[in-house]
Amino acid sequence: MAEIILEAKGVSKHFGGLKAVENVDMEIYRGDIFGIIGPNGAGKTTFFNICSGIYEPTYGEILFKGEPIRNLNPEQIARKGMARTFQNIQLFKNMTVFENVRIGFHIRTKTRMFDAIFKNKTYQSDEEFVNEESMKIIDKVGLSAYKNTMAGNLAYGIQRRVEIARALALNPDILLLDEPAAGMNPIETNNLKEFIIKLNAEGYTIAVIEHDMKFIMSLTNRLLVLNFGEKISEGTPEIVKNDQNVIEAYFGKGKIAGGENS
Amino acid sequence: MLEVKNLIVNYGYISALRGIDFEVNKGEIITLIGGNGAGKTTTLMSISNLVPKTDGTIIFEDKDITHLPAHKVVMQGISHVPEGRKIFPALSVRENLITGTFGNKKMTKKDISDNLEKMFVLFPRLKERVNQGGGTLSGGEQQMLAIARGLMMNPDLIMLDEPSLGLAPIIVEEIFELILRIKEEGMTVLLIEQNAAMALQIADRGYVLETGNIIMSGTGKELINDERVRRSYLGD
Amino acid sequence: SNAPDSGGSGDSDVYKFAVFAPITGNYAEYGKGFEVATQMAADEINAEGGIDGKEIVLEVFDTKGDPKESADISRRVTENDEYLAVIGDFSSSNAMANAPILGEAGIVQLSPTASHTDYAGMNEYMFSIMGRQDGEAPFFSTYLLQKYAGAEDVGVIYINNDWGKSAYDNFMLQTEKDGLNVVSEENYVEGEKDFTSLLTKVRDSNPDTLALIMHANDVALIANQVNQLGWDVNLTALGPGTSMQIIELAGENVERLLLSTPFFITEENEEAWAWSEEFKSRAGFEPTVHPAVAYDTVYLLKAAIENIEGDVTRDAVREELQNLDGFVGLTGPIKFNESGDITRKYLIMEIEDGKFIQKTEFDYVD
Amino acid sequence: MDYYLMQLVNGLSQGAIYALMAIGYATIVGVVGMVTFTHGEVIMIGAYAAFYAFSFFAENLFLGIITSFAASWLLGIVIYKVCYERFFDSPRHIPLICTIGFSMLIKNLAQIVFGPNMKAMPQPIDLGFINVLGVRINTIQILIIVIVISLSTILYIVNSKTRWGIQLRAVSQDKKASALMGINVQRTTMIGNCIGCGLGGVAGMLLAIYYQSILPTMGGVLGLKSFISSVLGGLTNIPAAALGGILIGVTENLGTAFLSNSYRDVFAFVFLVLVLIIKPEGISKKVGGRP
Amino acid sequence: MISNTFENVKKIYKKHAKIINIVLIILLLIIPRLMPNSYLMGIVCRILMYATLAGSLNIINGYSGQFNIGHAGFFLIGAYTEAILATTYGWSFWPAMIIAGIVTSIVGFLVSLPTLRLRGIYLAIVTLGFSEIIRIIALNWTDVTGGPMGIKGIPSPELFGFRISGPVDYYYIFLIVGILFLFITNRILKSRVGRSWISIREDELAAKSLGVEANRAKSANFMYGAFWAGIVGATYAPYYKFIASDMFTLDEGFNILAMVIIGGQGTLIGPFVGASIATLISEVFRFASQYRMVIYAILIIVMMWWRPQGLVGAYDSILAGDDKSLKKRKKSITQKVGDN
Ligand SMILES: Nc1ncnc2c1ncn2[C@@H]1O[C@H](COP(=O)(O)OP(=O)(O)OP(=O)(O)O)[C@@H](O)[C@H]1O
Ligand SMILES: Nc1ncnc2c1ncn2[C@@H]1O[C@H](COP(=O)(O)OP(=O)(O)OP(=O)(O)O)[C@@H](O)[C@H]1O
Ligand SMILES: [Mg+2]
Ligand SMILES: [Mg+2]
Repeated sequence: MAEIILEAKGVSKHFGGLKAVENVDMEIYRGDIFGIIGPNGAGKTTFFNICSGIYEPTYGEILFKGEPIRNLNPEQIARKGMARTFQNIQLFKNMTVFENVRIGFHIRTKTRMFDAIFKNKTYQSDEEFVNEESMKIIDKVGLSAYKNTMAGNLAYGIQRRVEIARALALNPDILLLDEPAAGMNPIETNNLKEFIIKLNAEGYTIAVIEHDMKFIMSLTNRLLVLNFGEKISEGTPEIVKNDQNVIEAYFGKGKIAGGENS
Repeated sequence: MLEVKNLIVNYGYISALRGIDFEVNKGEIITLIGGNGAGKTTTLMSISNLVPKTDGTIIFEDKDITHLPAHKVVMQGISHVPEGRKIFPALSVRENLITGTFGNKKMTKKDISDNLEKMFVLFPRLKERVNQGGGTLSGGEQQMLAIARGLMMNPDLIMLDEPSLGLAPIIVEEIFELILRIKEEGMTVLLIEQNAAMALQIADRGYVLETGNIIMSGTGKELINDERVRRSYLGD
Repeated sequence: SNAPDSGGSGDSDVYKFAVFAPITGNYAEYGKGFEVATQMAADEINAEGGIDGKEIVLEVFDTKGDPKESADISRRVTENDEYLAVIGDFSSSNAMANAPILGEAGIVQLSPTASHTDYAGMNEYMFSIMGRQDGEAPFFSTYLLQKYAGAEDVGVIYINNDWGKSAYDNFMLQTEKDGLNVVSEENYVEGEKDFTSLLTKVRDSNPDTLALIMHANDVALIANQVNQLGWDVNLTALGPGTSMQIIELAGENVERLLLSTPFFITEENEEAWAWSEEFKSRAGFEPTVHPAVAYDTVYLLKAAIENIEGDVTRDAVREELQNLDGFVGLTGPIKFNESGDITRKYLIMEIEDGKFIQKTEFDYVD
Repeated sequence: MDYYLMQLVNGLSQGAIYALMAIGYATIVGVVGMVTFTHGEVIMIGAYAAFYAFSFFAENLFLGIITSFAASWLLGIVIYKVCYERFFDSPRHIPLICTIGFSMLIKNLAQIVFGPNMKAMPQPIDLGFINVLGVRINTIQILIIVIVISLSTILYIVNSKTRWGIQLRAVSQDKKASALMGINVQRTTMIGNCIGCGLGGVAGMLLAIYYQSILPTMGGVLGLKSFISSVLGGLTNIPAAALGGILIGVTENLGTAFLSNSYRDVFAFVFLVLVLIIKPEGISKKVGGRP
Repeated sequence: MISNTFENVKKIYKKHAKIINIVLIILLLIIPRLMPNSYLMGIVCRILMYATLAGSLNIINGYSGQFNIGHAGFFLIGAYTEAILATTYGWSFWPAMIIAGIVTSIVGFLVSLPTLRLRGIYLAIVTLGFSEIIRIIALNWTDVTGGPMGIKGIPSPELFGFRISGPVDYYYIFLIVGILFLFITNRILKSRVGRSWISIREDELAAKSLGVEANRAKSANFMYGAFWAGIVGATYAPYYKFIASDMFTLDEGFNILAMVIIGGQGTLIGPFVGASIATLISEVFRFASQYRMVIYAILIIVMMWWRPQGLVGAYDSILAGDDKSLKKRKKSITQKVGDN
């Protein structure tokens, strides 16, 4: 079995009396496309926020590449190789797409004030590297047409892609995506799925939260289901799909929803 | 009921809408579909007069509302559930819901508390969170709150901008059932959905928007069976 | 007829002085006083035929109380031969920022109010007539507090600016010599309105007399607040002079206030009273010491110019100002010492029934 | 010991004055959603309005309250039109600079119109005194304390319990969304701003009576103190802002008592910074966004 | 229309940046020879001084999005450090200036510590408090700062045996400081360091998630801005030869802030334009006597109404990207639809 890249051990997060996440265990293996699903308010985003260091867990421990990261802040965790996108898009709205992506290279470059002032070798090689790589990523995500557009002016669905591009610039070991397909139509969603699969093939481990079942079931190899902060099911899509708990709490049985019968 | 004529909107150099015409009849569910950046959100925003229009007229129940300030548009009985939810972060869930009633001066105290109860039945989640600050809700909870807030004023016309965004399948299902139900109660609905398949299923009529133009229109059935629509928006 | 590079307005038919004053900003009250008082003097002189037949023209420059602006204006004045001398600036900060510039250009800066001990000595072109605090403060300690009022335990409150600080320092030196018992000393930053906690603190040390080293407005505020505290203590003040403003602002609360002053404006003093009335009608408020000294500067310059034999140049003005003898202005006799300051003689005044009453003569010291 | 108690009471009564000003300030920030640097001038105008009312008509406290409230209300309209109305969507520093400019404008105009000198304020009420722990507290101070307590309570109730209060808070948080709810954003903001200004004006009158004097430049320090107080209270929470004012007053007075009056403002600021380090958004409870 | 002029000027500048810069610098170097009037040069000096000062504030407010309204405090520290070193310890100007910059930047670091947790107006009030605290300390710490008497007789700098005194000569010092500031800052802003500041301004959470150490970057930013304020303070002190605490009031801080915003926050050249405009207005309207500040205040407001983004601030940048990319975009959208 592959190496466990991200592991949660009995993680809880309480806001006052509210148990947003309660005693969750999880293992993500290198090379996984790992899905997290669950009803609204189940604690998925909160769980991501704990993994990426924005919140400190009330109880429990997160291990990233075998190291505990409970006391690290978001930037330290990012440096260790974790990148993420946000459910409420957090782009640099007044900067162009190109600039957004360039900032993603922060941890992969070394220029300091001194280097910049004298435009020495470090500076020059850094700039060259950043500019070239940024263009590559923008091409790869299919944003070349928007390269010089202010990110804030883009339509919702395109902003989501910019966020992914920016996260890729970190060249992370694991990429956390929080509802990446929200606001995309089925065709765009499908393109996104293929893109994620391609990334995975390139070696990125990916964890994704999504409510679009068609998307998630065909994309992931393992799933974690949360409800009221607790884990109610886990396993391959097949197992989860047929879990009675999950069906009741999450899928519903109506004619229209579920996305599987359009 | 609502008539949009030759609506043109420009953002600086970008023309987001290039002269669209459409109408919504009383009691209908109308849906606007189109890809990212087609101008759907812009259409709703310009009906609410939150973006400046370059040209065009908007008539609601025989009244020209093109140049009414945003809050007066609401007073006409048009409720708008915006993209990005726009919850008041430092108001509690209950207070957020109450802000939804400011647009209807005729509501009595009792109407308001009745409506509150209704919303809590519809979204039990909100009831559990009733005193929590709007800003700390989860994405989906905020979406529910935004929809509920839009319904609080008993509008004649409700404009929903991607109501299913970020909602769990079971809730999405409920939302669509809800839309059908409020239609039966006599409300008119103008709906934007990425999930065009579902939207067209419940819609009476639909318009297809592409780069700021309406390129097609028809009943929900017609559109759902149209080859081009299927290919471009339903992903079959 | 005079050399062009020596400056001055010998060949024009007016004598032009630049008046530097804070017309806007937080010191506008004083700036306005400067403007009105100097213009009063100029009008009077011109009405009587000017200086040797030439009119006096004043040009007022607003410095906003900002040394940077003041310095820039000084340069402007140095660039223009028309100005014979500078009257002002109000604050020591400004006057001292100007000193190197005006000194280098050889123009007199005659400040009515700058009382920083170092100011006038900065170069030979700098003059001040406020009276140095190594004159008034010792007088205040020895004669007003000790000899006249018989104070034993004194609480001192002073305003923490250049003037207040140097007055306070000189005062404290003298109290030590005099053996006066200073039981507490407190200061405050300009602009302070609430003195209750400070007064409570001073009261805790049980002084019989308060020595207030500050301007008229603050004396009034403190007197009012002393009254509100229900505190029975003798008040004495160094600084405000016989300003009606105090009585107007504090009314009964300043009854029996003792103060030292180099001159006074009261109804008995007819000439000064007429001046004061005229000032009030022009400015719209009661004069303090500041406009009175500003008024004198114009007459000082007049006297100096009248003494010049030969061409009226900037340098000649300096020379004659320095050597001027026997000048008596509204604010008393003025004679400059080596460094360009003056040492004044002082009187003791008391407020009785809402009026200033002179209590001692100039020879009280002897 | 008595002495320190006395200073504490001094601090409380001076704090009450800060609190009074901070209430108006917090009201403004609470609805406009932007800070203002004109509050000092609003206070000053209120004081002058009352001054002229007393001088020309009658030395009647009630008259003074009405005039100062009305004058500052009117000024509030101008401030709203000049500094806020067109900048709702702009970055915050722009209205901020406008308020700084406007404050400069009012202050300088006041010096020209009212004269630059300090004037004695008429005393419309006979001062009576009561003794608290050896400190004489006079009628005006009592009046101020009563007004502070009742205004905080009333405004708190209005703000947190009534529809109108919800409307005010909604407007301060998101103007676009408020418009979508059918709230007349412009009018609500303007009225909210005017109420805050009106309260500031009344505070100005009471202050002038208390200090028995007025001056066109009196606003500078006062505006700053009201700003500090309401920041300490979390900017928009009215009772907390009032409490902030009282804390600042007490800090200053105890600082003077224990150390030196020279560092009076330093005490206030250091106290504020310490509080902010512990509670970065002031002493009131805050609900806000989340990632 | 005027807005368009600004845009056009900017375009032309971008095209021939090198040549224009060289011509500009030569022009600037010979200005004092062209108008050796010490009054005019005095004003030019004041403009240059404020320009760099406003520029240094712009580093903090405009680029990292922190909100400092107490910049006068840093200015004070620079000026006092130089003055104390030069008068009490007899240091020569040049090392004293560098030390002043360093001391100020250390203070900047200390100020940045509490502000790391704070945002927006809460941060602003801490900087405001700092500015007042520093001023009151300067006013009361008589032994070192001269207290209310200030420090006088600050010696003029010397260079190769020349005494640099008077605006015509001193101009060069202000000019060189200004040019150095622009040159170095420009390089920093165009590097990883500058980008990290800007990213914090735009969205701190996102920046952190990308590995930008926000706290360190914010402190560094504060230190860098403070450093230049210190340098300007240090050049200011011997220029006026006398300093006192009342030269560094909150109003002075507001004044600097106004210059930044009038000129255009977040642009390199904005503060220079703002400083020129503000200084010139207050100089030109001197004839208006007591109405001068009224006019000045009105003009500030008018400018905010007219160009809220600042005189050289980017025009409608929030609304639209540049038109070239738009054309490309349209094409690609049509292509995409066609492909389907
Ligand atoms: N800062 C907070 N304070 C109080 N409650 C919070 C806070 N953050 C989250 N919660 C609550 O915790 C619960 C979990 O929120 P979370 O955002 O993790 O849900 P989610 O699973 O991502 O839901 P969704 O699918 O709707 O995005 C929600 O009920 C939310 O209201
Ligand atoms: N504030 C703005 N400034 C400039 N351009 C804008 C702005 N808002 C929207 N646009 C542009 O206008 C066009 C229409 O945008 P709109 O948001 O209406 O699209 P949409 O159909 O709602 O897309 P989505 O489905 O992604 O929400 C897009 O090209 C978008 O980039
Ligand atoms: Mg979520
Ligand atoms: Mg949209």
